[in-house]
Amino acid sequence: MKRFLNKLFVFTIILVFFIISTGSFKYYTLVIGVIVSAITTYLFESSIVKKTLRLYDVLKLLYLFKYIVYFVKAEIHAHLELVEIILFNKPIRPAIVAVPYHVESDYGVTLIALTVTNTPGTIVLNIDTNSKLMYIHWINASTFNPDEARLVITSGFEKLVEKIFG
Amino acid sequence: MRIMEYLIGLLPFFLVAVSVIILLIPILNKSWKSQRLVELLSLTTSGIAVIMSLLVLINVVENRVVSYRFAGFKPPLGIVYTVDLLSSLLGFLSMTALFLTVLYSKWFIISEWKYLYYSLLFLLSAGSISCFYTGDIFNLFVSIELLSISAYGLVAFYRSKPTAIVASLRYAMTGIVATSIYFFAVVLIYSAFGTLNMADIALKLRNPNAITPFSQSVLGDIVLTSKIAFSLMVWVFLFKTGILPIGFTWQPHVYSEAPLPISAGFTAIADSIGIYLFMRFFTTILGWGVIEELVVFRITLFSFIQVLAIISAFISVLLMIVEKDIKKLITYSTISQFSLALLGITLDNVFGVVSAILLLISNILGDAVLFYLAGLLIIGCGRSINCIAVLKNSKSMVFSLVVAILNLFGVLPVTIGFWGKALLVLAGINKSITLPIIVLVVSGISAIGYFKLLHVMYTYKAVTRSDQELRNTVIPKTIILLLSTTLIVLGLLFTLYEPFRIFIINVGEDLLGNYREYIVKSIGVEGLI
Amino acid sequence: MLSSVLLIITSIYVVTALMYIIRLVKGPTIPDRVLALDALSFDLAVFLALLSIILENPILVSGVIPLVLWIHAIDIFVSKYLEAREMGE
Amino acid sequence: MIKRDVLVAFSLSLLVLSISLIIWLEGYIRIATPIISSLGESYLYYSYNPWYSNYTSFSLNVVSAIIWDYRGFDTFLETTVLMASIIAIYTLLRGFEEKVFLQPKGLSTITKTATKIVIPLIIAYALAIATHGQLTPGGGFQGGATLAVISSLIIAVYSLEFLYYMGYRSKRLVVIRGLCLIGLIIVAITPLLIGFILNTKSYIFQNMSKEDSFISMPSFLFDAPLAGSIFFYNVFELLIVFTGLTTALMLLSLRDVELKKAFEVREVYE
Amino acid sequence: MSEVFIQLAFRTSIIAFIVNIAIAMYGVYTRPSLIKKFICLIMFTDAINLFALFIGFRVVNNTYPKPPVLIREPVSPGELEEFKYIAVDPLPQALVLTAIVISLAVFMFVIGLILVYYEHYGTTSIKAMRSGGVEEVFE
Amino acid sequence: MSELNLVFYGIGLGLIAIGSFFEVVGAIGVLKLPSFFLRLHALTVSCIGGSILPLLGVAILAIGLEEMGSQRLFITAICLISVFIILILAPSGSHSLARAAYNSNTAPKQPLEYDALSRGVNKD
Repeated sequence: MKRFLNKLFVFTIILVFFIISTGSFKYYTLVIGVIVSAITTYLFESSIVKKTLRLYDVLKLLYLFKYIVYFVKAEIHAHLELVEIILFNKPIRPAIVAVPYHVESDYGVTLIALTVTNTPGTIVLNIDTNSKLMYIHWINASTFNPDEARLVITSGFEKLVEKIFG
Repeated sequence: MRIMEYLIGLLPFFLVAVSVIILLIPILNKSWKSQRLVELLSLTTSGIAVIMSLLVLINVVENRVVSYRFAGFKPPLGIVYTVDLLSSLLGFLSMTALFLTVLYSKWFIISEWKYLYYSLLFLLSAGSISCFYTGDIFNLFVSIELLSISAYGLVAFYRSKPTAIVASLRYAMTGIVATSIYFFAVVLIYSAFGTLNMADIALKLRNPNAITPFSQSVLGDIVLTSKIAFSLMVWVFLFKTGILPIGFTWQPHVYSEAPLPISAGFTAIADSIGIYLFMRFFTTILGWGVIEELVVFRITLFSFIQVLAIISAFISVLLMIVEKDIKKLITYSTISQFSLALLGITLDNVFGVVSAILLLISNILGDAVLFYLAGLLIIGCGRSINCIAVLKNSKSMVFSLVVAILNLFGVLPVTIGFWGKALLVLAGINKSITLPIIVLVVSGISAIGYFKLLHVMYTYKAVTRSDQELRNTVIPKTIILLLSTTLIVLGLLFTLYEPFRIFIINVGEDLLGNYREYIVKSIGVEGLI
Repeated sequence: MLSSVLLIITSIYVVTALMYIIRLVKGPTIPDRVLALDALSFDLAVFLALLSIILENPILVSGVIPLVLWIHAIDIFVSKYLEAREMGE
Repeated sequence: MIKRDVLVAFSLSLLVLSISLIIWLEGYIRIATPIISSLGESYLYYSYNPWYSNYTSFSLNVVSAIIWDYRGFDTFLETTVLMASIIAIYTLLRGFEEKVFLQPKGLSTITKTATKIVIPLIIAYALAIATHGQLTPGGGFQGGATLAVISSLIIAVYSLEFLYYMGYRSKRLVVIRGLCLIGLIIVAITPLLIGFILNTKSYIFQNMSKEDSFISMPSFLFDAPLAGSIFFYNVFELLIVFTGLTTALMLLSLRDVELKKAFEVREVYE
Repeated sequence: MSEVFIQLAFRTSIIAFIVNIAIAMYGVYTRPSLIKKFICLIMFTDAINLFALFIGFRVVNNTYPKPPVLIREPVSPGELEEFKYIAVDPLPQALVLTAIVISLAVFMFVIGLILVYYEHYGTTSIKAMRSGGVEEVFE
Repeated sequence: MSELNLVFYGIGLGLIAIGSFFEVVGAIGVLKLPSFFLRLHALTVSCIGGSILPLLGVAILAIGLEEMGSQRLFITAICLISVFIILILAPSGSHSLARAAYNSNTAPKQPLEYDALSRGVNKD
C-alpha cells in the first residue's frame, strides 16, 4: 500500500480522538471508531499530509517536546509582561513590524504564526507568502528593524520548526 | 381486518414518502418523461390517499372513536392518533381537496419546476392530515409547523412577483409568532397538567382527582393555567383561520398571491384546521362537563369570540362588496363564512356545531368552485371581476356559478349551504333574537357581493386575452360541474335522505356529548370518569 | 473543602464574565464586541469544566468542544463579513 | 408612526405587567421545586429498565429515548419540516446556476491551515456524538449540526468554490437527503412489515417488544446498549441534518452572478 | 433562606423572559427593517424555549440535580428509583430540541424570502413595499 | 486518599488558581486598554492564561478524584482535547479578526508608533 505510514498516522490520531470524545472504552466504541476513522482517513489523508512519511520522520516528533518547553517559557515571560502593562500601567510602544521567515512548509508557517499569536504581546496581522514576511502587531516594540525583530520574536521558534517539518 | 387499524398511522408516512419520491425523480432523471411521470404519480397517489381516508372514515363510522398508538406506548407516554367522526370527515374532505388540487394543477400550472410544487403540496396535506388525526398537543404543534412552512413555500411559488414574496413574508412572520405562542401555551399546560395528551387533559379538566397511568395526578393550579393557555390558543387558532382582525393582515394577500389551485385547496387543507382545532379544544377538551370554576370562563370566552366573529363577518362582507379582484373577493367570502361557522360553535348547542360543520363543507366545496371558475377567467382574460363575462357563453359554467353563489349565500334549500345557515338561525333563536337577525343581515350584505358577479357577467363585454391562446378547458369544466352537482346532491341528500342527516347531526352530538368515549378509547383505561 | 474552593474560583469567573459583558455592550466597534464574545465563551468553557467537577457529573464538560468550534465559526464569519462584505466568496 | 409605536409598547408593557403579576404573586407555575411531573419521572424510570421490558427502550440517554422512541413520530415530522424548508428554499431560488470558475478569495494561509487540521477531528467528534446518542448526551441532530459547522467553515475560510471542487452540489445533497428520509421511513415501517409476514400485531415506530407484540429491534451490540432503532435513526438524522443544513448554507450564500440567472427567467404566471 | 433565594432568582428570570418576549414582539410589529424583525423573531422563540427549559428544572434537597442521562448501566431497580428522584425533567428538553429544529427550518426559509425580497426591491426595509413599489396586478 | 492524589489535587488547584488570576487580569485589560488591537493582547492573556491553564488544572485535578470512578478520565480527556483545539483555533480566530479589522478599517488603529504594513505592500 502506498504511503502506508501516512495512513496509519492519520488513522491513529482520529481513532484516539474518537474514543476520547465518546468517553467510553467498549468494543462497541472501538468497532465504530475503526470504521469512522477508516472512512475519514480515506477521505482526508492526501490533503492533510502532503509528503510521504518515513519511519525516520517520527523521530522528529521528539523536537516537539523541546518546542513545547520553549513555548511555555515564552508564555510565562509574555504573561508577566502583560500583567505589568495592564495592572501597573507600564508604558507601551505599539507597532506593526515586518518580520521575515524562512520556513518552507505551510504547517511550519502556521505553527510559527499560531505560536506568535498565542504569546500575549504579539499578534500576526497579515502574512505575505510572496516576499515571506509576517506583519506582527507588537504591543511593546523594542525595535522596528525586521531582522532585529526576528531575533526577538520568532527566531527561537523557527529553528525548532525547521527541524520538525524540514 | 388489521390493515384498517394501521391506515390511520400510515397515511402521513405515505404522503411524506410520496412527496420525497416526487422530488427525487426529476432531479435524478432530467427528461420530459419524468415530468409526465411526476404528474401521473401524484394523481394516482392522491387518489390512493383519498381512498385511504375514506376507509378511515368508514372504520370510524363503525367504531365511533378509533385510536392508534405510535410505537405501541400507552398514551401519556407515547403519541396517539385519536380519530372521531369530525376529524375523519374533515380529513376525508382535505384529501379530496388534495386530489382536486392535483388534478386542477395538472391543467393550470405550467412550469418547469412543477415537481417542487407537487412535493410541497403533498407535505402540506401530510401536515393537514396529521393535524386532523392527532391526539397530542405537542404533535399538533409540529404538524401545524409542517403545514405552515409548506404553505409559506407554496405562496411564494410565483417568486418573480414581488407581491407574492411580500405575502409569503407576512404569512411567515405572523405565523412564526402564532406558532411560538402556541408552543408557549403547550408548555404552560404541561407545567400544570403534567401531560400532553388531549384526552388526558380533557379527563383532568372534568375530574381533577383522577389518577391516570404514567402521568398520575395534576401538578399545579389547573384553573388559572387553563385560563391563560386556552386564551392564548384561541388567539392562535383564530389567527390560523384568519378570522380575528389581525388575520386580515395576511389572509387576503396570501389567497390572492398564491397559485390559484393552492388558494382553492387552502380552505379545505389549511384554513379549516383553525375551525377544527377550535371545535376540538372547546368541545372535547374544554367542553361540557368541565369543573365548575371553568364553566364561567368558557361562557365569557365564547361571548367574547361571538363579538369578534360578528365584527369580522361584517368587515369581511363589507370589504367584499367593494372588492374588484376576483380572488380577493372569494377570500372575503371565505372569511365571512368561517366567521359564521365560528359563531355557530360559540352558540354551544348541537345545532350550532352541526351548522358550523355544514358551513365548513359547503364553503370548502363552494370556494373550490368559485376559485376554479376564477382560474378560467384568469386564463381567458384577467383578474378583475369584469372578466367574469367570459363565462357567459358556456351554459354549464353559468349554472355552476349560480349554484356556487346560491350555496354560499344560502337561500334555496337545494344546496348544502342553505342548511348550514338555517341550522345556525335555528340554533341562535334559542339564545336570543338578535343573533339570527345578525346572520340574516350579514347574508343580505354578502348577497350584494355575490349577485354583483352575476350582474357583471351579463352587463359587461368579455375582453379576451390576445397574448395567450386558450388552453383545452375540458378538465376544469368537468371538475367544476362535478363539484357544483355535488353541492346540490349533498343538499338534496340532507333534505330527503334521513341516514345522511342523522349522520351529520351525529357528528355534532358526538363532538359535544360523547367526550367520555373519546377519553376512554384514547387513554385505554375505563372508570376514571 | 474542594468544592468550596472551586465555588470561590467559579464566582471569580462569574465576575469576569460580567466585565466582558460590559465590553460586549459598550462596543464601540463590531470587532470589539466579537472579541468580548470570544473571551466570554472561553470563560464559559472553563466554567463548564469547573461545574462538572463540582457537580461530579462528567456530562457538562462535553459541551466545551462544540462551544469552542462555534466561537471559531463566529470569528471567521465576522471577519469574512468585514473583509468581503459578502458571504459567497 | 410614532403614535403606533407608543401604542404597541404600552399594550405590550401591560401584558408583561399582568403576566409578571400572575407569576410573582400567585406563584402558580412550578419552577425550582423538588417535584417534577410524574410523566417525566416515568420517562426517567423506564428509559433503561430491563425489569420492565415492555416500556423500555434500552437507552441510557433519556432525552434520546424520548426523541426517537417514546415520541418518535414528533421527530419524524420535525425532520419532514426541515425537508419542507429545504424544498421551499430550493423553490424560491430555483433556476440558479452553480458556476465553478469565479476566482475565489479565501482568508489567510494561517486560518486555512488551522481549519484544515481541525476538519477531520470535527468529523470524528460529530460521528462520535451521533453514534453514541443512546449512551451519552447528543444524538443525530447534534452530530449533524456539528458536521454542518464544517461546511460553514469551508464556505467562509476557503470559499463556496471549494465545496463545488470537493464535489458538493446542492442537487446531490438534496438527493441524499431525500434518500435518507426514505431510509428513516423504512426503518419505521420495518416492524409493521415483519408483523404482516408473521401475522402478529406490531406498530409503526416500534422499537422493543410490547405487551401485545413480541417484535423487537436489536437491543445490544457487543457490550453496549444499542437501543434498537434509535441507533439507526440517529445515523440517518445525522446525514439528514448535515445535508439539509449544507444545502441551505450553499443556497443562501450563492453569488450574485449565480443568482442572476434564476431571476432572469420570467415564468408565465396566471 | 437559600430556598427563598432560589425561588426569587427563578421568578425574576422568568419575568425577564417575558420582558424579552414583549421587546421582541414590539420589534416585530414596529421596526421597518426586515432583518431586525427577523432578529426579534429569533429572540421571541428563544425566550419561549428557555422558559420551557425552566419548567423542567427541579431543586433537590441535599444534592445537586442530575442531567437526565444515566452515567452507567443500572444494576438494580433501586438505582433507577434514586435516579428518578434527583434527575431533572427530560420531557421539556426533548420538546425544546424539536422546537429548536423547527424554528431553525422556518428561519432558514425566512432568510431565503428576505434574500428574494432584496433582489426585488434592493433594500430590506418594508417601506419599499409600502411606498408604491407594488405593481397593480389587475387592469 | 493516597499521597499521589494529594499531589494531583495540589497541582490542579494551583493551576486553576493561577488561571483565575490571569483571567481577572485579562478581563481588566479587555475593559481598560484603549484600542481594539491592544485589547486583542488582553484577550490572548485571558485565553491562554485564563482558559487553558484552568482546563489543564481541571484535567489534572480530575485524575485525583477517585470517588468519580472511571468517569474522571473522561473529564481529563475532554479537557486535554479542548486545550488542543483552543490552542489551534483561538489564535487563528483572533488573527483573522485582527486582519479583517485592519483591512476594513473598522477599528481605530491608534495608538500606533510604526506601521510596516501600510508602506505599499500588497495585501495578499
